[in-house]
Amino acid sequence: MPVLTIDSRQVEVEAGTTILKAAAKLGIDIPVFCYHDGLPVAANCRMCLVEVKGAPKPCPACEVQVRDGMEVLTQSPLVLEARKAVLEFILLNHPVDCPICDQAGECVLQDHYFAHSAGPSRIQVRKVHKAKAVPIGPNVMLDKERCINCTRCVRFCREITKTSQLAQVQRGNHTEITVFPGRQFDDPYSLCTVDLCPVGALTSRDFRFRKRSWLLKSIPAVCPECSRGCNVWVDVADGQVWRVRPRENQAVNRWWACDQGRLAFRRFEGQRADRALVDYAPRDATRAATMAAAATAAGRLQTIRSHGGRVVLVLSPMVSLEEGYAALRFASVILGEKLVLLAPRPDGTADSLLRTVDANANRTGLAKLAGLMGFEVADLGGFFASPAAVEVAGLLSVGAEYPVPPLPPGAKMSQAVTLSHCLDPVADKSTVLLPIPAHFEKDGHYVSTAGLVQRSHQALPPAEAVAQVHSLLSEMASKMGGTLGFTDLPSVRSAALSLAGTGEGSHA
Amino acid sequence: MLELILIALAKCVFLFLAFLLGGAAILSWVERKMSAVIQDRIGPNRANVLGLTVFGLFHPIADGIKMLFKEDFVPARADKVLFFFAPMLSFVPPLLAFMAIPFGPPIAGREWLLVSDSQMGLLFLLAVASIGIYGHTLAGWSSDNKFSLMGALRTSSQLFSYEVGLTLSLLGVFMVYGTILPQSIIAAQSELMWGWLPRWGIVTQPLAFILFMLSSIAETKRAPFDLPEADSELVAGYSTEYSSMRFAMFFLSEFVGILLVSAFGAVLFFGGWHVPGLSGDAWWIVALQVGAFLAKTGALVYLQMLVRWTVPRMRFDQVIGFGWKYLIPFGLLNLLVTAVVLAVWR
Amino acid sequence: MVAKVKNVGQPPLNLTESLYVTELVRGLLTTNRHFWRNWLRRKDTATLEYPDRKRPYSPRWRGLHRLMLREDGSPRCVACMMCSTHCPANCITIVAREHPDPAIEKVPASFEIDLLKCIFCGYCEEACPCDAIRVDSGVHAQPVYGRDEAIIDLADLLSRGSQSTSKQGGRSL
Amino acid sequence: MSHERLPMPDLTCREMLLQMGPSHPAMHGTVKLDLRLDGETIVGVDTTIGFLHRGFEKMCENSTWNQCFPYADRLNYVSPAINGVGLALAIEKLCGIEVPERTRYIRVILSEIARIQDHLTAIAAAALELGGFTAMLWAVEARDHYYYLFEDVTGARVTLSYCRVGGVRNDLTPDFREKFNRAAAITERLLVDIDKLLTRNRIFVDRMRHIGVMPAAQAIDWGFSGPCLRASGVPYDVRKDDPYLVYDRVDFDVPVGDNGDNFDRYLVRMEEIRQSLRIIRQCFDQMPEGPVNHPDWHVTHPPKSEVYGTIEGMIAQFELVFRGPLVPAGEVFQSVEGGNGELGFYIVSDGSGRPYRLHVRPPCFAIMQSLETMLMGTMVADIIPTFDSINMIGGEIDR
Repeated sequence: MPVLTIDSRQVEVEAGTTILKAAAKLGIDIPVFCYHDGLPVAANCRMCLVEVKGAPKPCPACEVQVRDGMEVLTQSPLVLEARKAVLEFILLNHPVDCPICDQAGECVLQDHYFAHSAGPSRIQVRKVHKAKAVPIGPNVMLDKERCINCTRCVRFCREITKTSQLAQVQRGNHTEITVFPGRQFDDPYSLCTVDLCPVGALTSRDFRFRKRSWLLKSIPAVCPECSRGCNVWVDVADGQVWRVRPRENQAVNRWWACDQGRLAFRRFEGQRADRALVDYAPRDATRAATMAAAATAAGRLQTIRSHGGRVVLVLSPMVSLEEGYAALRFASVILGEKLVLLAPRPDGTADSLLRTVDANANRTGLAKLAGLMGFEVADLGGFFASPAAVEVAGLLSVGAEYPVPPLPPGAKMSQAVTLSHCLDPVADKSTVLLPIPAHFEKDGHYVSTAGLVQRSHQALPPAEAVAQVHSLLSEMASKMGGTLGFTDLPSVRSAALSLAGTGEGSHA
Repeated sequence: MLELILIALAKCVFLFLAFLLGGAAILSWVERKMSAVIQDRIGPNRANVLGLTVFGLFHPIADGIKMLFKEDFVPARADKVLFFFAPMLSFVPPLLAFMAIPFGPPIAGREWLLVSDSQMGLLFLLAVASIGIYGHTLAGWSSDNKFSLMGALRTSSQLFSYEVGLTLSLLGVFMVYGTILPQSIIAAQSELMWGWLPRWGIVTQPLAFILFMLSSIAETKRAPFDLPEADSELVAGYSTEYSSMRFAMFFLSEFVGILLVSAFGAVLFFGGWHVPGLSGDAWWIVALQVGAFLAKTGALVYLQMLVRWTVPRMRFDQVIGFGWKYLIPFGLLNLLVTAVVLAVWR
Repeated sequence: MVAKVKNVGQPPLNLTESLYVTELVRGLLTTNRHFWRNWLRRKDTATLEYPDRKRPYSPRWRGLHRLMLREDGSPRCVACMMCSTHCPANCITIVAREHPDPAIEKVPASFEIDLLKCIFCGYCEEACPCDAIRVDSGVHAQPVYGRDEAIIDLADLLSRGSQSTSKQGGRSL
Repeated sequence: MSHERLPMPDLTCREMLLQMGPSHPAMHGTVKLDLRLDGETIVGVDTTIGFLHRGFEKMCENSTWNQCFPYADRLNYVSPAINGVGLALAIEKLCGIEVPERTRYIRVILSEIARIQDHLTAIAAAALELGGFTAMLWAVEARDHYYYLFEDVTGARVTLSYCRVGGVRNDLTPDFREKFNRAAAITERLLVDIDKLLTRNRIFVDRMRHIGVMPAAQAIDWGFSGPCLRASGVPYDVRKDDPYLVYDRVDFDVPVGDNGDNFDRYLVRMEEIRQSLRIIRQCFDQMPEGPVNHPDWHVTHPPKSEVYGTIEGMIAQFELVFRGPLVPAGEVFQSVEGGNGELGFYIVSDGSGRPYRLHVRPPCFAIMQSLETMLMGTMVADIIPTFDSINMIGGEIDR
């Protein structure tokens, strides 16, 4: 394997490795604009120029492959001067847009300029002006002036999604990114180009002008919109989610995430369950009122049980392993049931990149957990169509978002207690609704369709009246004269994970 | 008899209330204005009636009204009765003491400008003025506040100490003029020495004057002897818990005290209403003489104010030490010298 | 440099000084001098009778904020949040909105400054990249009866604004 | 003076407990003293600080380097200019940059003006606590003229927020020297008057001399610095012993006292005011023309014309605001001679735009802990003057 020297440090790498990656192995950071690990090398920004002993000119580190005995300098005067020159060149026609540019704060151009140049302008000529704020697609806004022609977006559409919807046209000063005339940039992964764009040329129309990037705090989470289990960053500020971005995970989603998943966090805006409902009457938006409603629900279920009635657990495969474990434990210990009804969301459409057919985040994990706990797993729709459904007097539903099948004729159903985060059709049919945290408001584990156990962290605190599933069920259990054997989330988690014999990042 | 009562009442109203309360109120203005001017400030000048400010002379009135309408606060664990009476006890004696001070010459052989022509003379003044101590002491004690209590203790020990010095300084004057009646002292001072120098107390008893001024400043509890209400350590000493009109009584009694001391000093050391070369019964002469008395009093007030805004405060042990180690020995010395000189002279 | 030490210790008081009187008289003469100089001519008087006579403030004096205007009278502010980011007191709250004119693009929908939090350090002016916010109005923050009244809004800020001639966003180039 | 008391076997005496503060009218800065008194003699002092704690250090750790300056103004609010200078010097030491010559002189001038203000305040307080209201107001009057100077230059009287990493907010005003000369003349005149009123007056001397005594060896043990240490006879002055800015180019004396009592502290401060005036006059003579900010945009804001007009300036401005100046990782301690002693800043940077740790060494903290020693055996009336001679500043000691 070739051994080379970078900044007087030796490193041995595979043949065919680029200087950039060899330097990264040594922890040496070489600035880039156009290079991206997930895209083919273009080497058109020239930001990564390094000095190679013996070469007549500085070489682009992203493209040049290592050679045995190569000597590379990344901090020589020549390199520093080259970087300054490249930055000056890139800024030549860059508009003075930082105040109105959403990218400011996470702009690679800003960071590189500040780190590697930070000198005053020498430019005396008029800048070339181009079209600004062009809505090229449903989700993406293009500002042609800000573009530095790195072609990351073009390469993404060509190589990753293979839609080739973006193209670079014109020459020299007038080079610009555009869509074909009369066409929309409606790629289902179009927002990935916003992440890829090192500057503010491509911005998200959804996030546009809503929040400054440096005010956001990013929390690692897992996207719940399909069973792929894409890793995402949830950007929050002021107690609110502002955007969702993909988080690199080579095993699951690489660097990407679909537009649908990224924009799904707005789905429940205005219809969140933020307080308990008892017989459709809202209770106070306090924790105590929610707990009182839980006690009411427990009392009603207890009445059904004492008359010999059957209460069946309906579990949405959108809930986390922890929530599922708490619910299953409640069903077996308190309700004495060995049947759990899974109520999935309807199937979506799969594509070649990430999206899967199964639109539920945790079906694999919950089905396995139920099996390990000795439950018989049935489908909600199928069960309601069977004669056994007639005898069911009460339903305990954990999680919602599923279509409600019609009740069988002559059903003895009198109570439906639902633990849900939204006011959807399920909530409309519930006699008691107890509010639980929405996906980004809770800390839990999910099993992807490939069987990977992943943890999604809590990005936001839930509203005051909202209670965790395990605490609601513990409260109900104690009111019904039983105990579930756990007190807090960590104990639920360790019980659930040890039962499933898995840990985070392992395959279930 | 009725005539006597009526005349006494008239004297009380005019000499007492008008002169004293008005004077004390104006002194509060003088104090504020003078301190301000000394300290390169402007001082009170905003209160006005129809836009007229008159150098801020309406401020005492505004202050009085403010005092009347302030909340009268009584601490929960205060001794209510004593707390109530203490301000009066400190306010009344200095007023009473003024009874012995003549404001002008006898007119038509009668002492019209003296409230009480008592045979006790200035002894009455000394006796009555000392009663005020109780007011301050009780005020401090009844407030149920440690700072007030310390103020009260300081008051009593300080005033008792300086009472001795004050009396000693006066004894020399009494010896020189051979009387304790203020009118007689003034009359004796109007004589000329060597044909040109009035026989004023300041001439015959200069040391006594200094001792008198020092001990009387201590008696009025003003700088450098203002320990009982030393704001930097005791907040406001015995009057810490007082507010509204009760505080105003303490406040006014201090100014009445200044007036009393100044008038007293004018009588003893500056010939009272005596103006050299001026005698007779004509009304303008009497008016001039009353004016002269007021001017002398005013000059002494000015001196006291100036001292107040010049010197820092002594410490408690230094004050007591000063009283016993300087004032009283010098008073005794003065007495001794006076006695010897008088014995030789006669 | 070798430290030059100067002893400032004072000798004990001499006899006349320790008898109080001479120094007292010296002090009295000093205060007396101040009294008459100020009483007759107000020679050294330092006080200003404030509402009647006002000292001209330094042009650098930092007072109430104002938002500068464009040529057409609209606010220069483009809601870039630099001021609210640089503010050490976190007193500025801005909500941005889109402007129909793509040459302006972004304007503040609301711009609020909580004067109870503001420390008048002038960092907002220093951070502003558009010459939009300034603290040179020369106006004091007025006392208010309620906390809500201490929050000044866009209209109030603009009412003190004037047209700025500095180029914005390099547009004149 | 002896404070021994005669034994009084027949009287049952109890110590009185007296709580002074934290909002006692004479306590400058919120501090609480639990006193045990035997009559008026002090037999025990228990000091409690922390009533003005505002989390200065923690606030700084959550702000960019430049955002710390307005907070630093509120440390020693009697001489705020020095705080900013100290913090700026510490950060610049870590950055390894030198500010322009003119800025060094400007900083010295403003520091010395702040020192004059600090000492005038301490002298005013010394007079005030002894009932010398006139002397106090004269000192305050002199101080006010310097506030006008600050207002002219910085735009505020107390909360200057003037220093920045790599420079200062703006240059001195053209008429600054002339205005300073006027203020200095007034100060010198008033100092003479204060001197006449206090320095040889027996009442004042009796109250100050041999009160709050701190011998040199003990003062060093306690960690004294500044005028309080010099009053004990130790000629330690950061400006001389570890010169920063241009203090090695100006000529001035270090005043020291004999006994380390309140009177010496007063005299040292009186003399230091005169020395500060001397320093400032020399600075005016030596000060060159030129820029006041370091030209490197990594630490100082670009000129406004560059920000408004060019993308280069705009980017630097943005980065400096949301990220903060680039301060290399490392740690550094820098102290300056504050108004009441050695004001130290210990900063740790992790290379980001915000301090990783910022610690202040407030001079009066070390001095304040010796209050009990200084007060033991004195009287109630001596508490406040002694406390004042320390010049404890709540904003600084509690941070």
